[in-house]
Formats: sequence, structure tokens, C-alpha cells
Amino acid sequence: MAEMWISMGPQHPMTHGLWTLKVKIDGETVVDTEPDLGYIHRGVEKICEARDFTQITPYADRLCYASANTWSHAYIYAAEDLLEVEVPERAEYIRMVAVELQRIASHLMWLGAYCPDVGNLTGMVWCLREREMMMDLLQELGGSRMHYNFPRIGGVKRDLPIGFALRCRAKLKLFLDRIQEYEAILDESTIFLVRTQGVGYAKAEEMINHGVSGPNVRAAGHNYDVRWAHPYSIYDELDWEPSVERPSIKGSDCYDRYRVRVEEMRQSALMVLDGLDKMPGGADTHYQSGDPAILGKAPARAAEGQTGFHHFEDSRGESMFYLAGGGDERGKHPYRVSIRSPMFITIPYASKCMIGYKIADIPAIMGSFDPCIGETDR
Amino acid sequence: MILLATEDVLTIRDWVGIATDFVSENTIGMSRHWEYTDSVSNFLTEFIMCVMVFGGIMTTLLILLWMERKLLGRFMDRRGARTSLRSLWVGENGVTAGEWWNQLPFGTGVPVGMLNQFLNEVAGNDHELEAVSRVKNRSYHGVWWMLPGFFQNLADGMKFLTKEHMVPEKADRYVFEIAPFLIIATTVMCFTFIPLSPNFYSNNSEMSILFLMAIFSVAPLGVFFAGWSSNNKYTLLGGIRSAAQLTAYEIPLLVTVLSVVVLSGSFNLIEVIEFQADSGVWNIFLLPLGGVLFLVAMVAEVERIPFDMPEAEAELVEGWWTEYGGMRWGLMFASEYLRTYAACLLFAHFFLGGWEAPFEDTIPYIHYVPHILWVFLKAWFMFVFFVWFRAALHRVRTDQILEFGWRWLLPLSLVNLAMATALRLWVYDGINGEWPLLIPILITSISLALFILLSVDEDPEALEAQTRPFSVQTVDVASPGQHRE
Amino acid sequence: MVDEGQNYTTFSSRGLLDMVGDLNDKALEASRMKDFIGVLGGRFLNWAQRKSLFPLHLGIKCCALEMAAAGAPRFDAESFGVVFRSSPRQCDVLLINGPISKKFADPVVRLWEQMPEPKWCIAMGECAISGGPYFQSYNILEGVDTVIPVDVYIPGCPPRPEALIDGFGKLREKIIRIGAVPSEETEVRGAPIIVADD
Amino acid sequence: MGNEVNAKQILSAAEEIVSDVADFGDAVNAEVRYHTSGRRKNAYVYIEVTASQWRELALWLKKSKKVDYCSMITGIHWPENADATWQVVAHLLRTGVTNPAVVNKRVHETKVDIEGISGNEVPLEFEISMTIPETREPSVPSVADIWVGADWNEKETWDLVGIDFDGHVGMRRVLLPHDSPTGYHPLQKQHKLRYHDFNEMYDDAQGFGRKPEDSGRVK
Repeated sequence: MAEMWISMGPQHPMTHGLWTLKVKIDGETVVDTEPDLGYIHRGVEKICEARDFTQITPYADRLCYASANTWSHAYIYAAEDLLEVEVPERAEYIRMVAVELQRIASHLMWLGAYCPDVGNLTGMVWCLREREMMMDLLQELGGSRMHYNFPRIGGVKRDLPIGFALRCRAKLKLFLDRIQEYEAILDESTIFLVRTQGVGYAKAEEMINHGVSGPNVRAAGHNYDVRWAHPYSIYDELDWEPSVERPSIKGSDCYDRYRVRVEEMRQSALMVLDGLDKMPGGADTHYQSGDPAILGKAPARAAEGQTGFHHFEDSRGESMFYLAGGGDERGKHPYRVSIRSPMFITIPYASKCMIGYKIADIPAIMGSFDPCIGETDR
Repeated sequence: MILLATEDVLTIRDWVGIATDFVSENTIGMSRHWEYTDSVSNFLTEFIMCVMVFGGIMTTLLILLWMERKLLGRFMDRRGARTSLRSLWVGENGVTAGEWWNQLPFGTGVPVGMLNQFLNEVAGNDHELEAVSRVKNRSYHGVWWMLPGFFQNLADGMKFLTKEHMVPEKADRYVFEIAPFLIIATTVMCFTFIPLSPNFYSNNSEMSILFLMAIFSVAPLGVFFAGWSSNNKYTLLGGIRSAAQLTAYEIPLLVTVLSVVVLSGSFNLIEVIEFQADSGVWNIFLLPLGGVLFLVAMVAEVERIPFDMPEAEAELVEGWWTEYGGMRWGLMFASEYLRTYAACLLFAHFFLGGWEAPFEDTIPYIHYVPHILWVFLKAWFMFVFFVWFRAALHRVRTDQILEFGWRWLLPLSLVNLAMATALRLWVYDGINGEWPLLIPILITSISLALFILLSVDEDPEALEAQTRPFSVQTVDVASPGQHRE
Repeated sequence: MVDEGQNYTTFSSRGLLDMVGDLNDKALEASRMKDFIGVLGGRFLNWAQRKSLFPLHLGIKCCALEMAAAGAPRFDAESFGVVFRSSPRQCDVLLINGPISKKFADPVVRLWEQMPEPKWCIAMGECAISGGPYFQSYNILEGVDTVIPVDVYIPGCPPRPEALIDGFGKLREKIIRIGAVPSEETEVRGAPIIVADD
Repeated sequence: MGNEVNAKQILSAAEEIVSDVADFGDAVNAEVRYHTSGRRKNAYVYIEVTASQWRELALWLKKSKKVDYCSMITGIHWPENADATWQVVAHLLRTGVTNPAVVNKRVHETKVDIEGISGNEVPLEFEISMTIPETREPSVPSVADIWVGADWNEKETWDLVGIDFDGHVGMRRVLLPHDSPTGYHPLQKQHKLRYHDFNEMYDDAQGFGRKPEDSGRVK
């Protein structure tokens, strides 16, 4: 068969969203790839220029549908850097709980989407089952099922509900048992191993040079994590270590990226359990109660020349908001909101990664990088 | 007792034969074409039996589909389909379906209305269980004898009837239209030679197994036609994959079937079953390896997970049938399950003794159970394995199934054939027509022990070094997919 | 928008019924065969159509996850006959679950044109209904109904899976009302339904 | 207790960079800045550079200072500043990621001894800013060959803001449709949002101050 181009997408089960991967194939072998993004480009950065600082949080939530809390927290940390706001310690703990629960939910969604990529629907349904558990916990915190609008500039929306710690501990302990079920259906299945091991090699330094970060780099054998390298929040008080996978000599393959995310789910669950124990008491969840900035009546202001940015460990890698103040004459809006999306950089790299493999490996490799098109297209 | 095992309480084929004989003698036999009486009678018998067998298969196919949905749902912690016929007379969410039976002419709808009233009383909305389970957030959809979810597949099939038939403009129209019929026709033809009981079959030809295997492998040709003619790159890839993997599993399948034939000494399916009944041992206990090989090859033949590359949803959108919609797709979907059904029936016949009841000689009165029921029960039992594979396993890659077929299935099937030949030549007691009782027990226990030993695939050294169970850790070991150097 | 790449040949079962009824046979007419077939066939076909709604497996944005959650154990949309298929040829419902950008406006119309009649469209979530939070954006259409006709609107950002299942329920009600088989004389699809609007 | 890089390590590493940047002369101004929120107020390096010196600086950072990760390159349009109409902001990170060591044909994952690292191994944040005066076709040198991760960032910056990158191969639209009109870059300030006049809604989010048009005339 001669070489031909196949356009995978925008509506294709492989894409996990809405984008096109143009693949040049020779028989069953992939020769060349070319990603084409922008099918759900919403212009969030432009819209945010017309919103004041509290109104941007919901847009940050909606950037990545699988991982809403991490994105709104990434924004909030940047906004606090811009507006020079302090956060009480209890609020930091509550944020950590929200972010780590969201990280578990996001990885569960990833694992759920990855199982059909290698041809199994059962794993997907099981992962979605446990994701409902995390959704329930997050819903208690934020009040909504997916987009919580939970963090506030200088604190969080509300304190933990009564009995939250109890339910959270019980559910996380159940969840830690349930992870073994996934390992039973994935790790113990030789077909899964031959599908994921030995395909999609990626090396750590190469990935860093390409701008790929987060679990994908940790799968390649280096424990680089924004949470300790560019520290923020109260992660130094918790007992944790970033999950690192030992790759093969040729670099990390799909199996490593699967393993590191499962381990990270475990690590996050333990982190939440630890944080619930160490959380200081009191109801001090906002730097100034009844602050008008929260109510939206007298919005926070940042003058021209002020900038704020914050590197944040998203569930897919390092994400960042860059805010420049002075949007209008009163400094109520940001002048420019710029969003660093980890998947926007990762998708071209992952597309390069699959050259030389079979067509059947395309979903296996692409899925292992955890694409999320909502944040990619912004 | 042994004689009873090969007879049936319902000697349907004999009755049909008597009836057609009577009819043809009284019509053709009276006329000047009297010499064709036997042929016409035979033709009529075959035709009626074909229709009856196919009707039986199609009605029980609904059970098969229901099993698939329910079992898969249970494996996935869901409930599976729960659609019931009740909405036909109740309506949806308060929008009633209207008393449509009253529109039927001549008052023929009155009994329907009475039935409806009765059903509403015992299984209607106001049933107490419904309220209770709504409170408990467990949807209760009718009583069990309304078979919740059973009619879902009926609804799907009837819906396909009403869908528009679309042919892509650039498609090769004639091939596009012919391909589904090729697939469906060959699938249906399988059932002419699969007996459902000693007296319920449509044709008993001398070489029925040969014909069965031949007709079973025509469908991939139709798949290739369909994939090529749709003028879509995904369907083309699916069709080519189907043709490529054909050789990988077809040859082991045929060699395995050959081993059964050698063991039983006949190419006739009914004689194979009768041999198992007469000799007192089912083939699965003599050729356990053959049973496994046949099952694996059949999973590949009917293109189910883990060997469903031609319709791999993750990479090729829906595979070779991406461009088919409406009733043609529905029929191909049904023929997929018909092929699975045929595979299950063949497994039951080849290895599980066909219609012979388990311990037919020891358990008293068990031979009064109709033979056709045993065939169906065994087939459905085998279908559970197919669903189980689908729920538990992942999809392999094209090169992996080729490698698996040529490197593992083919040598193993040859070993199996040698085993069957040896058993038949030196072990089988041809005078009494029986197997020595020790042999099946020995073979089965050794095979079970081997299976358990080989299932433990953990490499202790790898575990100690914390490497992976499936080692591609070193550069030296070749692993599939390494083409990047 | 007409996609000229498609060539439709319609098999309408109503045509079949008409053909049976048009047989110029007094006995057939007297037996009122057409009434039998019409009532029974129509009712059963309507039931079949509304019990087996296959939505297209199309994930656009946030609501796609709620669509996936609707198929998961807690909500279990499959038990209501909702099976997701990947090929538009085999689907009945186009489930739009996100904003339609200018780049995607053309593909979404093509997907709609590739689906065989009878077909329905559900707009799930604010983005698909009106552009939602992105109504001011330079790249987003103000609702999917600017390009394809919508039968059911499910508001929410995103709507809960229960709302999605309820939306399918509302679609079933609509099918009872206006019928499953498309007819030539009436192009009107009936007024759209808004979930939780009753 | 989880380990993390402490503020002292970061500060000394940042100061080292700032003192070394002085070799470049006047074209490059570096200073140590501090985050203003959180408990730590970590330091980061802020560098102002002219567009002509940007590539040289990038090469120096990559080669001598092991800055291996380009986080983000973005552009800002300031139409009211005639001498600095266009601003390009680059955020770089020093991650210190290395390929895991291979000993005896077996890979050993890298676990960084966080308290012991110093000098070029300390993870550090960089913010680099360059401005371009009023021009129709703003352009800065591309660094896509130094950090491949900058490739798509630069594509995006050209696509949305309209700042071109010299030496970038294969510049194309990534987020906007491919048939967008030439010269249309929506994040430039002359482009307004749809319904941008309808802003009172956002001045008064709760609608307390909003009054109906005929207020006062209705009893």
C-alpha cells in the first residue's frame, strides 16, 4: 500500500476531545504526524481581559474539564502574587485537599479514558465509578459537580463542611483498596503489558527540552515536581514524595506513564489523609472576613506595571497563569491574562513520539500523555 | 440408555418428513411427474427444517444478546439494559401512548386493552416495588417475568428498519450493497449443517464439517469487500486487517478441527457427536488443548475482543463498517452474533458432547430432558466465556495476533493433532468402541496442573530486582513495536 | 448546508405501509389491513425508535465528562437504551456537549448531514445552547442552533448526568408526539423542548 | 516532612545569575525579584533584554546556566505606549532534570538530594521581558531551536498577538481557523469583544445599582 494521510479527528474516539491528528501511514506503520488544534478555542484570554479578578476564577475552572480545581488554584495563586495577598494556613490546607482530590479525579478520568484506548471498557467504567466518589467529596467542598469556583483570592469559598474529614478518610481508604482492582485488570493482563510496554519511548531531558513536564517526566525517572522545586502552599509540612517510575534504558514507555499516574493517585490520597490530620483548627479560611473583594462589590485592583505569575503543578504538568495589571483606568481588570497550558506543548511532542509505531499504538501513546483539549485550546 | 441418548423425544424431522411425504405423494405422486415425488418431498423437508432451525436460532439469539448486555453490565458494575415493553402501552414520563388498541379495526384491540389493564395492575407504575426502589434510587423496571432489557435488542433491530439507507457518493455502489448480503448469507448458511438435536437439523451431509469450515471463512471476504468499497480509509484499513489476520487463525482452527475429526473418525458433525456419546467421553477431556485452541481461534474468527482489530474502536472509528448505517448495519451486527452463536454451538458439538446430557448413564431420568435444551445450554455456557473475554481482556495489535497465530497457535495445534492421532491409533479400544477410563482422567488432570503452573507467569528474579513482570527492560530483548532505532 | 458528498436513498417504512394499503384489492380494503399494519407497525416502530436512541460519541468540552459519567455505574444510561456509537452513520442523536467554535462549525454540520434520518439533536450545556460563558468570544458561535436544528435543550454548566438522562426522556416524549418516521409533507420538527421547563 | 528547595538556596542561585549577567553590559538588566504572596516569597530572576540580545542571552542561559525548560513565551500589546508598543515575556525554568543513570544495564531513577543541591542545580524561575517600539510588523528572534518547547509558544504568540519570530520555521495558525484573514490577531487591543458595550453588567455584578429605563415614571 502506498503512503497515505489519515485525518484522525475532530470526531474520533482516540482524540479524547476535539482535535485532529493527521497521520501519514505506510501500511500499518506511522510515518509522519501533524497535530491540528483549535477546534474549541474560546478566547478565554481575551474574555478575561474584560472581567475583574474574582470573575476570572470560573473561567479558570472551565479551562480543563477533567481537572477544574487545579486550574482555578493555579489562577488564584497567580492573582495573589499580583495583588499581594496573604493566605491563612488553614485555607492552604483546604486548598491542598481540594487540589489533591481533584488530581485523583483527573487521573481516574485519564485511566478511564486510557482503558478503551487499549481496548477494554471495563476499566473505564470502574474508574468512572470511583471518580464519582471523588466528585462527591469535591461537591461537598465546592457545591457543584464539576466546576467548583472554590478558591478565592486570599482564601477559599467556605470552610470544610461538618464531618467532611470523616467521609473523606473513609472514601479514600476504600479508594486505596480499589486501586488494586485496576492493577488486577491492567497489570496482570499480559495483553495490556504487550500493548503498553515498549511503545512510545520518551527520554527525560528530551521531554524537558520540549516543554513536557509533570507525571510524564517523572515517568522517565526524574522526580522533578513543581511542588518541591518551586515550592508553594504547605507541601513541606506533609509526608510525601513525588512518585517516580524506573523507566527502561530507551526511556519511559506508555507503561511507565500509566504506572506513575497510578502511584500518584496513591500518593495524593495519602497526602490528603495526612493533611486532614495536620490541618490546624479554627475557622480562619480567609485573610479578612467579609472582604469586599469576595463579594464582587469593590473588586481588587492592580495598577499598570504590576505583574504576577505562579508555576503550579497541574495534574498534567506545570501550568502557569501570567497576569499583567492595569486593564482599565481603575485597575479593576487585568490587562493581559496569559495561560501556560501543559498539554498545548505536550501534544506536538506526543505526536512526534508515535512515529515509527503502528496505527494501533496511536491511541495507546497519545492517551498515555493524558491529553486534555479544553486547556490546550483555551 | 445409549440408544436413548441418540434419539429424541421430539422427533421433529421425522414428523416433517412424514407430512411432506404425504403431501408430495398426494400431489406430485398423483400427477404424471410421479418420479419426482421423493425429490420434492426431500426439498420440502429441507426447506421447512431450514426455516425452523433458523427461526429457533433467531429467537434464541435474542437470549444471547440479552446475556451479553446483562453480563457485561454486571462485569462493569452496571445493571445493563432494563428497557421493557411496558412503555408500549404506558408511554413515557407521563406522555401516554394513547389507547392505540382502540384504533384497531373490528374491535380486535379489545383483548389487547384487557391485557394492558391486567399488566398495569400487576406490573404498572403504581406497583409498590416501583415506589420503594425509586426512593432507594434503584430503578425497578417491572417484574422479573417481564424480562427487563430483553426487548432492548428487538427495539434496536426494529429501529434499524426505519433508518434511512445511505450510500456514500464515491463508494463503489454495487460492491457496497452486495457485501452485507455476502456476510449475512454465508452466516445463515452455517446453520444448515449445525444440528440442534438428533432430530432437529436441516441437512445431514456426509462432509458437513468441511462445508461448515469453508462457509465460515467466506465472511472475511465480505468484510474486505465492505471495507474496500466504502471509499473510506478507516474501512479500508479494517478490511485489510481482516484479510491479514485471516491466515493467522484460520489454519490453526482447521488443524484443530482436523484433530477432532481424527479422534472421532468422521467428517460428519452428527457422527462426531454420536461418537462422543457412544465412547462415553467428551472430547474436551481427551483434547483439552484442542478445546482451548478452538476457543481462541474462534474468538479471532468472529472478531471479538481481544482480536477485534478490523473494528478496533480506538483507532479505526468503527472499523470496516464505519460507513454502514440502518438495516444493513443492523443485519451485519446480527450476523456478527450469529457467527458467535455458531462458534458456541460448534464448540458444544465438537468438545462438549453436543446434545448428550452430562452423566446420561448415571443420573436417572435425565434423558427425558429434551436434547435440544442441552445443546442450547452448552452453547450459552460457552458464550459466557466470550463475554468474559470481552470484559476482561484488551485488544491486541495486528502484528501481535499474526505473531501469536503463527508462533503459538499453529505449533500447538500441530501438537494437538499429533496427540489426537496417537490417541485414536493406540489408545482407542476399537472393539468395544470405548476409551479406557483412566486416559481422560489422566489427560485432564495433567492439563489442569500444567494450566495452573503456566498461569503463574511471575518471574521471581524480575520481582526481586523490581523490574517488570513482562521484561522489556533491557535493550537486547526484542519486543513488538521497536522500530525507532 | 447541503453536503454534496452524500447521496441519499430513503427507505421509509411508511412507504412500505402505503404500498400495502394501495393494493387495489377489495378484500384487502374490506379487511382494513392498512389499519392493522398502520397502527401496530406505527406503534411498535415508534416504541423501538424511542427505546433505542444511539447518541454519537462526540466529546467537545466539559459536558463530555458528564456524558461519560452518565454511562458509568451510578447513572447507567445504557439501561435506558442509550448506547454511544462512534460512527455518525449508526447514530440517531447528535449530542452537542460544548461550545461550537468557528473552526468546528463546518465539521459539526457535516456530522449532522452524515447521520441518517430520523435523527435528533440535543444541545447539552450552556455553551451549546447560547455560547454560555463564552458568548462574548471572537471564536465561538452563539449556540449550536445557529447551524443545526435542535430538539432538546439541557441547560446547566455542565448539566448533571440525571439531567442528561431526563433530556433523553424528554426526547422520547417528543418522539411519541411527533412520530418516528419522517414524512415528506411536514418539514416541521416540532417545537424544541427545554429540560426542567415544565 | 516533605523536602523542598528552601528560600536561601533559591536566593543565592538567583544572585549568582544576576551577578553573571552583568557581563552582557547595558543591553541586559537583571535583578532579583520576589513573589509577593504565600509564606515563602521566593526569589526569581527578572531580566530585561533588548530584542537583538535575546538570542545571545538565551544561548548563554542554556549553555552556561543549564536553563533547560521554556515554560511560556507570550506577547502583550500596549497600543498607548509609543516606545514599547509590543512586549514579549518569556518564562523559563531551570529544572535540573537529567536522564536516569544506567548502571549494569539497569536503570536507576534519579532522586534529587534536595538539601544538598547548589549552584546550577538549584531549580529557579526566570522572567524575561523585552519591548519593541511602535511598528506594523513586530518581530523578535526565535529561540525554538534552543528550547523546542518554545516552538508552539511562539506559534501561539504570533497567532493570537501578532508578534513574529525571526528564524522560526513553519509559522502557522495553531488556535484560530486556518482561513482567518491575514493580519487578524484577536489579542491585539484594537479588536473588541462581542457585546463589549454591555459592560455595566460586569461593573455591577449583583445588579444592585441597575435600574429599569422607566424608573420613576411607574408607580
